[in-house]
Formats: sequence, C-alpha cells, structure tokens
Amino acid sequence: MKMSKRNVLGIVAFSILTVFLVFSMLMLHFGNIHPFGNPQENDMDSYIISNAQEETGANNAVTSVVFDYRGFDTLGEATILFTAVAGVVLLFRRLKK
Amino acid sequence: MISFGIPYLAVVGLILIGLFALVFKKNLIKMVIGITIIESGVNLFLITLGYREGSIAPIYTSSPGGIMSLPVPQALTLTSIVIGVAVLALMLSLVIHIYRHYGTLNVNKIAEGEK
Amino acid sequence: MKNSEGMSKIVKTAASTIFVFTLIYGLYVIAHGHLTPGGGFQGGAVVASGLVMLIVVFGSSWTMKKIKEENLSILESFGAIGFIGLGFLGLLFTGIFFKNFIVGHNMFFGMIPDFGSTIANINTGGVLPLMNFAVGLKVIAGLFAIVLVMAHATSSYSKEAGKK
Amino acid sequence: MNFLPVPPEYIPVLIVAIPLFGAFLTPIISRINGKVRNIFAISILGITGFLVFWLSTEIFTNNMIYTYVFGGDSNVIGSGNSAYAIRILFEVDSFGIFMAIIAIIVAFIGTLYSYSYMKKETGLDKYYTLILLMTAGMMGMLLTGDLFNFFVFLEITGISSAALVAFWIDKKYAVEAGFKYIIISAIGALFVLLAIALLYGQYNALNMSVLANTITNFNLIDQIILILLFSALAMKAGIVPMHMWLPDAYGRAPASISIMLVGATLSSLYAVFRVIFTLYGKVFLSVSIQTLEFVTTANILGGFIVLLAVLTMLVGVIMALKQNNLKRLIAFAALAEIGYMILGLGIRLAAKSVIYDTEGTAISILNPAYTQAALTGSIFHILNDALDVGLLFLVAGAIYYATKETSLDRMGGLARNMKYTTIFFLIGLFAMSGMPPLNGFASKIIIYESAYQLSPLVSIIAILSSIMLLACFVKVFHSAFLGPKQPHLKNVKEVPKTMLVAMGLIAILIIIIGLFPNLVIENAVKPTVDAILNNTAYISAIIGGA
Repeated sequence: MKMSKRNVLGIVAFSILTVFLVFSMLMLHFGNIHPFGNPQENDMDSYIISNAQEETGANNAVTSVVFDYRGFDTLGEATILFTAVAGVVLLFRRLKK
Repeated sequence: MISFGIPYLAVVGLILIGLFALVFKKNLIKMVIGITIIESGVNLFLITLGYREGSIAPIYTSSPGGIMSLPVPQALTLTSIVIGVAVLALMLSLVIHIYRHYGTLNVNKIAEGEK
Repeated sequence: MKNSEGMSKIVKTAASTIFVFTLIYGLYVIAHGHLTPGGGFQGGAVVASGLVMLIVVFGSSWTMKKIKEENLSILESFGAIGFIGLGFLGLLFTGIFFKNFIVGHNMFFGMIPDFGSTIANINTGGVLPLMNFAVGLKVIAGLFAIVLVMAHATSSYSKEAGKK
Repeated sequence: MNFLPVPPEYIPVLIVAIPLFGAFLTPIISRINGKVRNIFAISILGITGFLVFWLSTEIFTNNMIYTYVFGGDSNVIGSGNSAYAIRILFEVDSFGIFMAIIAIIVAFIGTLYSYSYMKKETGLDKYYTLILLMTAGMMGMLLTGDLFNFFVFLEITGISSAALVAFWIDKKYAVEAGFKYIIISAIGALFVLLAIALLYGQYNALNMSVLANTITNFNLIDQIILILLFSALAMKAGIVPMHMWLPDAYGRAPASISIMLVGATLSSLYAVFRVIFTLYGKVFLSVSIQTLEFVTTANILGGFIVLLAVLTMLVGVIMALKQNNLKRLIAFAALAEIGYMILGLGIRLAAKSVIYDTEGTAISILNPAYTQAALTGSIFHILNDALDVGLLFLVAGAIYYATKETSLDRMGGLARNMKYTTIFFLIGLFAMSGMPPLNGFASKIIIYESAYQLSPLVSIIAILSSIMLLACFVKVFHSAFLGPKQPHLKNVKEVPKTMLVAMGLIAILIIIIGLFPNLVIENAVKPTVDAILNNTAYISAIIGGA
C-alpha cells in the first residue's frame, strides 16, 4: 500500500520533470539561446580569456578562474571536502571513551 | 546545427535515469548511485555549456592558437565534482550505519523495522 | 610474519614501487597546475588514489596503525589554513580577500607571462601555485582520511560479524 | 563609531571567514584540551555575532547595501544593461543581515548549550568543527550575491547538518534521519545547480544583480528555472508536501543541533524570498501597465503559495496532535510555524490587482496596503519562530538530559524538580502559540489581519491552527511537568548552569520582543521589508544607475 502510493507520486513527479527538462533543453538548443557548440558572444568568459594571463600570471585560464576570479568558490569547495572528512570521522568515531 | 543538441538530450537522459533509480529502486546503494548519476548529468550540462565548436582548451602554454572554449563552466564543473565526492562519501557512510542497524538495505524493510 | 594482513608479498613490493611513481606524478600535476591541465584537486586526487592503493594492498588496520586519522585531520587542517591564510594575507597586504598579491613582483612565482601562446614558465601565477599546494595537501589528507576511516570501519565490522 | 580595528567594508568577508578559519583551527586546538576547544568555538561565534550586530546597526540605520568583491577591484565591467560581473561578490542588504542575526543567535545559543549538554559524548572536536562550518555555511548563504557561490554554501550547510543530525550513531532513527536529510539536500542542491546552469546558459551570468536585471520577459526557460529553484528550496525549507525529512531531522538530532537546523531551514526560506523578490523582481515586483500578464502570473504563484502555507499549517498541527515523542511534536509544530511565514509571502503575491476604468482598459496596478503588512508579519515571524521553536527544542533537550526520556508517557511531575526549565517551557509554549504579550502574538496578529483581508477562510485556518498548537502544548505541559511523579524520575535534577543560561538568553529575547514589538518592527523589520521590495536598489548597487 505504502509503496504503491509512493510509486504513483513518483510517476507523476517523474513525468512532469521529464517534460520540463526536455522542453528546456530543446529551447536552449533550437530556440538559439545557447545552441550546442556555438554559444553567443559571452562577455564574462571573453574577458577572462583575454585578461587572465595578465591579471593572474597563469597560463591556464581554468586555474586562474578556479583560484583567482572565483577563488572564494574554491575555498567553499575545499571547505566542503573538509566538512565531509569531519562528518565521516564523526560518524565512525568510537562511542565509548 | 550539426549536433541536433544531442549532448543536451544526453543530459536529460542522465538526469532521468538517475531520478528513476532514486524514485523506483528500493536498494539504498542504488538510490545513492541514482544521485551520482543525476550529478553526472548536471556536470555534463555545465561542461557542455562551455563548448565552442573547434575550440582548444583555455590554456596558453604552447597552445596552437585558435578560439578557446569558455573557462568558467569548466571551473564550475570542477567545483561541482569535488562537492559530489564529498556528498557521496557522507551518504555512503550513513548507508553503512543504516546497514549496521537494520541488517538490510531495502527501503521497505527499513520502513517496517521502524514499527 | 609481522604483517599477515593484506595481499601477497609480490603485490606489496610492486605496489610500493608503483606508489613512488604515482606520488611523483601527482606532485607534478599539483606543481604545474597554473601551466598545464590539472591543479591541486586533480594532483591531490592522484596522490590520494596511490595511498588508497596502499590501503588495499596492506590492509586498512595496518595502515591505521601507521597513520592515525587524527594526524591526517591535522594535516588537512594545515592545508585548509594555508589556503584561507593566503586569502587573509591578501586582505592584509592589499585590503582585498583572495587578492593575488604576489603577481607582478617578478619573484616567488610573481612573473607575468607574455600574452598569447608561451613556453611554460613555472615562476608565474602569483599565489596560484601556492594555493595549488595548499589545496593539494588538503585533498591528499582529506580523501585518504575518508577512505581509510571507511575501510577500517567496514573491515572491523565484518570481522565482528564473522565472530558472531 | 569606528572602534573596531577593521574598516566596516571588510566586515562581510570576516563574518564568513572567521567561522571558517575557526573551523580549520579546531582540530589543532582540540589537541590541547576539551575545555579550551569549547571556549574557542564559543568565542569564535561570539566574535562573529559581534561583527554581525555591528554591521546590522550600520545597515539598518543608513538603509544601505554593502558590497564586497573577492580577489580584485575591477569587478563589474560596463554599466546598466550591458554590465557583467567577473568576480564573486558579497552583497549585504537589510534582508541578508536580518537573517544573519537570526542565524548567529541560534548558532551561538546552540553552541553555548552544547557546552554541558554534549559533555559526555565522544567525537566532540569534529562536532564543534561541524558547528562552525555550518555557521559559516549559513552566513555565506545569507550574504552572498553570486548564485554559484550560494550553491556552494548551500552544500556546506547541508553536509555539515546531515552529519550532525546523525550524531547519535548508535540510535538507528538518528542515522536514518541523517540519511534522509542528506538525500534531500543533495537532490535539492543538484536542482539548484541545474537551475543555475540554465541561467548561465541563457544569460551568461552568475551574479544575482546582473541576472535580476536581465530577467524581464519571463519566457519558458525563466519559468522552468523558477519552478526548479522554488521546488528545490521549498524542499529544503520543509514546506509541505516535501516536508517528510523535517520532523525526522529535527526530532532525532541533538537539541543543540535542532535549534541550528531551524537556522539552516530559515536560510533556505530566505533563498525562496530572494529568488522571488530579487531574482524575479522585475517580473513580480516592478509590474507596469505594459506587462499586465505578469499580474496574473504573480497572482497564480501567490495563490499557490497560500495553498501550500495552509497545507503546511494544517499538516504540522494535525501531526503534532498525534505525536507522543516530545521532540517530534515540537518538530511538527515548527513545521506549522513555517506555514505562517510563507503565508505572508503568498498574500503579498496573491493580492496584486489591476484597476480597470469604465471602458475596460487597465489604468493602474494596485498593491493593497495589507500586503505590506503581510510581508512585515512574515519577516517578523521568521525571527520569532527561530526563538520560540529554538527555546522549546532546548527545553526538550534539557528534559532528555535530565531524565533520558523522550516519550511523553514516561514523563510526569517534572515541575517540582526542574523549576527553571518549567518556566522556560511555559514561555516557549505561550510564545509559540501566539499568546499575548509574547513575541509570537506580535507577529501572528499582523499575519491574521492581512490574511483576513485576502480571504477570511485563510485567516480562520491560521487562528485555528494556533489554538490547536496551544492545546497541543498544554497537553504536553500537563503530562510532562504536572501530574503525579513517575517512580523512575524521583532523582531528577535541574540541568547544569550553561544550559540554563542558554535557555534564559532566548527567553529574555522572547520577552523583550514581546513587550516592545514596535521597537523591533521599526528598527529591523521595516528596513528589511523595504530592502526585499526594493530590488532596484539591490540591482543598482552592483551595476550602477538603473
């Protein structure tokens, strides 16, 4: 009984999401908003490509984004790994002192 | 228009496979796998957004020249992958604990065990 | 035998040899993160997978005896503190958190390469290589700690279950 | 006013960086000794709290927006519609700092409470690390002005809280609740990421102000993004029908974590407000005659949210009546309270109407006066709910600490041995169920009034669920604190002082806000509501003149 209710809910959510996602992706590609392999002129990325070397001194533009332009995101990312280690160690701790 | 947006449809396919596993599979490990498949779909989507036809990697070291693919989506994907690893580690350790307590990974049996 | 756990002697010897190369490759990826594909996370993951290979070969409890997880936590903390510390140094020197405060000083990774396709010069990138090292340390310690703790816990659990 | 060693422009970054730095330092500090570690964590949160309060006075009095750019000064290139942001930036307005005050209060109280409450547990160095990380995550969520950065902090908060929910790993329900929570937060965060990727694909930007400036025509992709963001964040905020994780997570976590989870949930609720009023502000707020169809859109969304709010209240209250476990009961009551908060949001959107002249052409668009009041009540209630629910969770934790019991059947007569806890419970009870003169009444009455003008039925349901909450808690009070003393509870003692201090601090706040609600409304809530509704200021703070 419980499972069937869950299945029905699941099927409904599943089909709604299917329609949504397919629509949005088709829009992106065929609506010429962001067709695959041919993104429109992009200010943020072209700025980074042309200025990364001078501003950060790194030849690798991706690294310059990761550690300089979006360095704070990377701090968050490192924090998440730190959180996961803390969480895993916490969960597998010895219970008695 | 040569690709007909197939990468985007692959993204939808991956997300739907993941959701299917998440919603209809009863094994906890399979649910976790479902989440990682959704995550792969989203990562593929992010990296797809940054691709330009005929472009090279955005690295200047001995580069052959030419247009470069967009660096920001690549950086975002990198972040997202590491986040995925962290979430996966924690989910799996919780699954291990659930198995210790209930002796099963079946969702239905765990729900019964509650009563 | 001192260490009866783990795989056979052949595998152990081979793994110890391979581990050295994995370590060197991983450190190479970390050190050249600002020049070639890769960086702290990727290189750290390479080294950590080498270490995980050691867990597989030598057994988790032997590894746990050699390296305590608390020490790994401390090591990881040092990596994280190094990373956020570089951010704070930027705040201190220029008033901007995460400012690339070394670049442009012509010393200590401070050079700026010419625009366009250039030959790799390790002495560039400002704080980026340093951050790569900090993150690399963090990722090595972090991933290794996660796998070590989980492997140790599961193997000790299966031993308990076997006794019952 | 500048008595700090740091200029005020640096404070937004320090609010996030100090807890993070403290978290990274905690494993090293805890090598010294447990006491030092506890005091270290508390003082780190104290410093952060001080900075938050100081920044909030600056922001509330001047009604200004602080921005902070990470990694460089040349952040925004161009201005107006062609502007784009390169770097991550923090954008702190009244709304963000208001929520940050709530988050830091619950984090500080929770940590103070843990000092004695968790004393006998192992693994405390990781526990304090995770608490600091969770605080940093909440602060980042509330202060950031960049969508991807928001996602990162959402994940930090989600992972650390999931690990903390499962803190009592020897209890199978706790582990299960933690697993549910992490599944929910992983899915929620992935859909948020998908929406962010869609936004990036469409508008090539990640900055919230730049995006808010570009989202004007509400096409199909915008709608899909809104639905993805709303459903994912509503799931994390525990709105019915995606509330299944909430009672488990709140009810099975240690009490000090339950109160922090309230903060985490409210941070997700903040994101719902932020998405609707800032990101989609040009669709839902600045509606003109030219964009008439947006009024219908806003009304439909508003009606939908009102429906969700009513459902949330009813489900919360009805399930609370059935519970026998004290903490689960409070968790369901907390769920009902979330309904009140989104009720104000729904009323704001649902009540927008178009005025037609005699020939049937639209002449103006009206926002009735009570919608402003509804939003005020809603924002005020966020503060009150965090305090009330937090206090009740702490009382439940105190009872558990003293008696090791969670079931109401096995409690009784506690009032004789635990006088202070009883008083705190009474304060929490009356505040939560909206009795004057406590703070819950002050905000609920505003919500009732505005709901009545939208539809009397909604108002009646809201009042009814408050009464049922009262009935529910009176039952708890009777069975736990009054009545005959259970034989196995003979030697129950009052809880340690730090726990009483933590509860007392919240109780004092509740009473002060209850006695002088206008003080809080004028000085904090009004600027917050103004900041929410004035998305032009939010946009132009980054990209210059609109």
